[in-house]
Amino acid sequence: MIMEDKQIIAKRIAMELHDGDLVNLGIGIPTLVPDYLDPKQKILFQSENGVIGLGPLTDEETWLVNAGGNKATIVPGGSYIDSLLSFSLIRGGHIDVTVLGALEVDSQGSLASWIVPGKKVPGMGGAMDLVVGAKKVIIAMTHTNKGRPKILKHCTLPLTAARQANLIVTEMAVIAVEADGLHLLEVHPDYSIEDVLNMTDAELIVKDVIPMKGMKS
Amino acid sequence: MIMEDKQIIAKRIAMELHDGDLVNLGIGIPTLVPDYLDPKQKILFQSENGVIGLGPLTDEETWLVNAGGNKATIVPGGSYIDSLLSFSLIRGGHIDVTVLGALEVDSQGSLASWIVPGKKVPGMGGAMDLVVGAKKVIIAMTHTNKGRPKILKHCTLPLTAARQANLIVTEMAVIAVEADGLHLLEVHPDYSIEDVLNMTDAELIVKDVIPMKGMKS
Amino acid sequence: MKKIITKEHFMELLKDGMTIMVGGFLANGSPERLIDIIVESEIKDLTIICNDGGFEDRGVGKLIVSRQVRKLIASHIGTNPTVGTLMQEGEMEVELVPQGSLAEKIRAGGAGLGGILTPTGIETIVEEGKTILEVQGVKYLLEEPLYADMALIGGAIVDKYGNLRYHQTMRNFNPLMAMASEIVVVEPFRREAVIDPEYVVTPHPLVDYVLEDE
Amino acid sequence: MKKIITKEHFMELLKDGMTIMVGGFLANGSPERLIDIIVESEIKDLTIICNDGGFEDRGVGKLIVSRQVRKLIASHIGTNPTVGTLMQEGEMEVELVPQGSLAEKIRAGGAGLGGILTPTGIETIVEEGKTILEVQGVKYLLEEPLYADMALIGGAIVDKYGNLRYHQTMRNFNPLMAMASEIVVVEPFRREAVIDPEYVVTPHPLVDYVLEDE
Repeated sequence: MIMEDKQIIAKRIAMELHDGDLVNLGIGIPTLVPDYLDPKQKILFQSENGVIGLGPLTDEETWLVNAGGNKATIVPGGSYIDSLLSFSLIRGGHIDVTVLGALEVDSQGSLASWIVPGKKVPGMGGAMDLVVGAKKVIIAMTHTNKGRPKILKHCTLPLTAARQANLIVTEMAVIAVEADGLHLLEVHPDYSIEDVLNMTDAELIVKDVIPMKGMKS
Repeated sequence: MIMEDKQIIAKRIAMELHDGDLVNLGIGIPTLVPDYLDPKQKILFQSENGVIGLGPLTDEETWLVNAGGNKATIVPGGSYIDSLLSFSLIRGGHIDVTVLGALEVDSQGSLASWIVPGKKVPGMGGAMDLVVGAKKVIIAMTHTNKGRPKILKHCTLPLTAARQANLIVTEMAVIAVEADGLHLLEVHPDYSIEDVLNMTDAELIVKDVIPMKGMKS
Repeated sequence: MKKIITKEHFMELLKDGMTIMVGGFLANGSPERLIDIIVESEIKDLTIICNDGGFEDRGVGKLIVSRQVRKLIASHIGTNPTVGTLMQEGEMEVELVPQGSLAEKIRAGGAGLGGILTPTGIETIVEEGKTILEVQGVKYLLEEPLYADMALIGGAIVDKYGNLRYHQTMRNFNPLMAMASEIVVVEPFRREAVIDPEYVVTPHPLVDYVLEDE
Repeated sequence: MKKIITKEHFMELLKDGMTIMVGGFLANGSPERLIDIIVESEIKDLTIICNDGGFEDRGVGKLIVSRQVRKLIASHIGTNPTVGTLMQEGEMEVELVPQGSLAEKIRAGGAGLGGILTPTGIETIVEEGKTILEVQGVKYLLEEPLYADMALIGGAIVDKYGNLRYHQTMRNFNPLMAMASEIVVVEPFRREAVIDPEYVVTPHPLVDYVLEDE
């Protein structure tokens, strides 16, 4: 079965989540991550609109919605909270991992995701708080946009936050943001290290690169 | 029946409370105020440790205590809240009236109630928030301490808050704090205006003084 | 027992130029009937504080489509295309606030605080025009309080005293807004005789009016 | 299911010089068994954050009487004469904080804020050494966040997942402290199979350990 780019990204990110983690998933690609988790894994999802223990989507009658406004469920042991407690948990470092999309990420881990001036102004929603507050920030995005690199030396769009991304997962590569720059950790078997370097504007530190975990060519 | 000083004060203050008021009573004399309310009056009491709708004391087994740590009850429609919401209500102007004791009050309505340096340091507890936040601050205290006036030109003890008292009720008089100073409004029938002036260090504006409401000589 | 308010009485409380907080997250927990009455009232020049711009046919989005809003303070406006259109036409001002900061600003207003210091928005355009303070070596933005003339509360389970709790995720901004407004009007989602004192989320002294049932 | 912690395991977590938040208001809602274990452990030089000094035989007062506390941060110390004695002897430092500011400082620590601006304490000795800011024409004190190594939670109704709600007035500072500490240990007042998602006050991811029953 050929996986689409976004499925590759979601599957690889699922491997970054561990038992006991409290995780916030942004809209878009991140919402596909649970599809690739082992049901036995004890990952708890937080939804910024006020759920601890968000479960799968549903067609049943309910007033429980996720952060995208879609009808969802709550897992046993879950709870409803207000927006204040939700963002106190987020900003206060009580969320272990946040996974969210981005338009641009740069070599310092700064990211842009909420505005394209003059074109699109959806607003930052909860993204600015999430990337500042979560213990680990994973960026889930396609490596390029219409052939243009999205991993840049410096972001050109207004920032969501400065120096907050910890890991970037694309359909081509897994890249860690460290103090000394971006480290290329893994490359998808369909691509070479050179392919990744060609499609990346930022400098990548290349050392001990392995094939992307969980992927077959 | 001869009323004690503190009963006079409590009885007079009870007349300042109105239907629908949310009221916080400090420890000491203020706790006697409910004894003088008509049971038909709809006064709701807030207790800073986390009760909306505090009821009378009880000897029954309970973990509901008032701000003095005494076992108490909750009225129908009441609720338990945490210290954060309790003081958000207090500081946010959601309490209509707070009644509390003081060691000194001055001509600007500044008050001292929580420390006698070198002698007694009980701490401010919730008093500083209450006097700053409540819509109306009523001071319930004896007019003098060992014969020395407690209503001063300027407080000598460390302040609980500056310019926050609105009304001072003692066993001798009812005094309003206005922008132009302290207005003597009512004098207990057992005393003359001169008695009050003699026992008060601060200047009192004397105009249209009436006998203290609800009191007989 | 809180004052039950009729549609007519509620309309009398409405005035041009008011600042109104409206609960809800993408209209989940928004008081749709109260919003419809405002649309019908044709009051204008409103400042609306809400998590987002709702949808064109749901939540505060209806007030935006009816062009009654002069200014919107929200964290997200992507689900209501009319917001973008009116912004570009200069018909409506939009102040975007990070969602956590929006919650804190409303809480600060209700809790008598002069503001809070948040790390959110530092080194982004959100910091423009705001005070920056360093505490214990870290930079924070000062976010100032928000307070409104009126709060419209949805998603509420209301008891006979006017105590509130909230159904599922409709809680969101509703309890915060019930603290931070001069007049608090609740549209019940459901009624309950008496909410257990341990389960009350919004104590009844905060509630001014409860909208009558249809 | 949260980790049940034995008395022995809890003792292993204790270290000299720790900062510990303890829930309770005049010992109502204080975790008496956990406090007794600390007394038994004989760890010393503690910084204790609690609403008050408790009583000599109840609440955090027991730790003060046993001279394990180097510094007490509280709003009220009048019910425990030993506090005054140790203060005068220079054996223990006491930092008095207005109760509402203490609640806000703990919340700020748990919510990732750099502090809050309060009108409480302005023009009193509480403002000494603190930053004063003017916002919208009003002066406020900046109260900085508090964060602890450990929080000891009492008065809690605990479900099998470790979710908490609280019995009557024992709630007080407990939910705030459960947000603002590295390690959160709960002494159950009572157990419940599952707390309804609508009624949970402290969600279980905040809880690290629940003390085993006697």
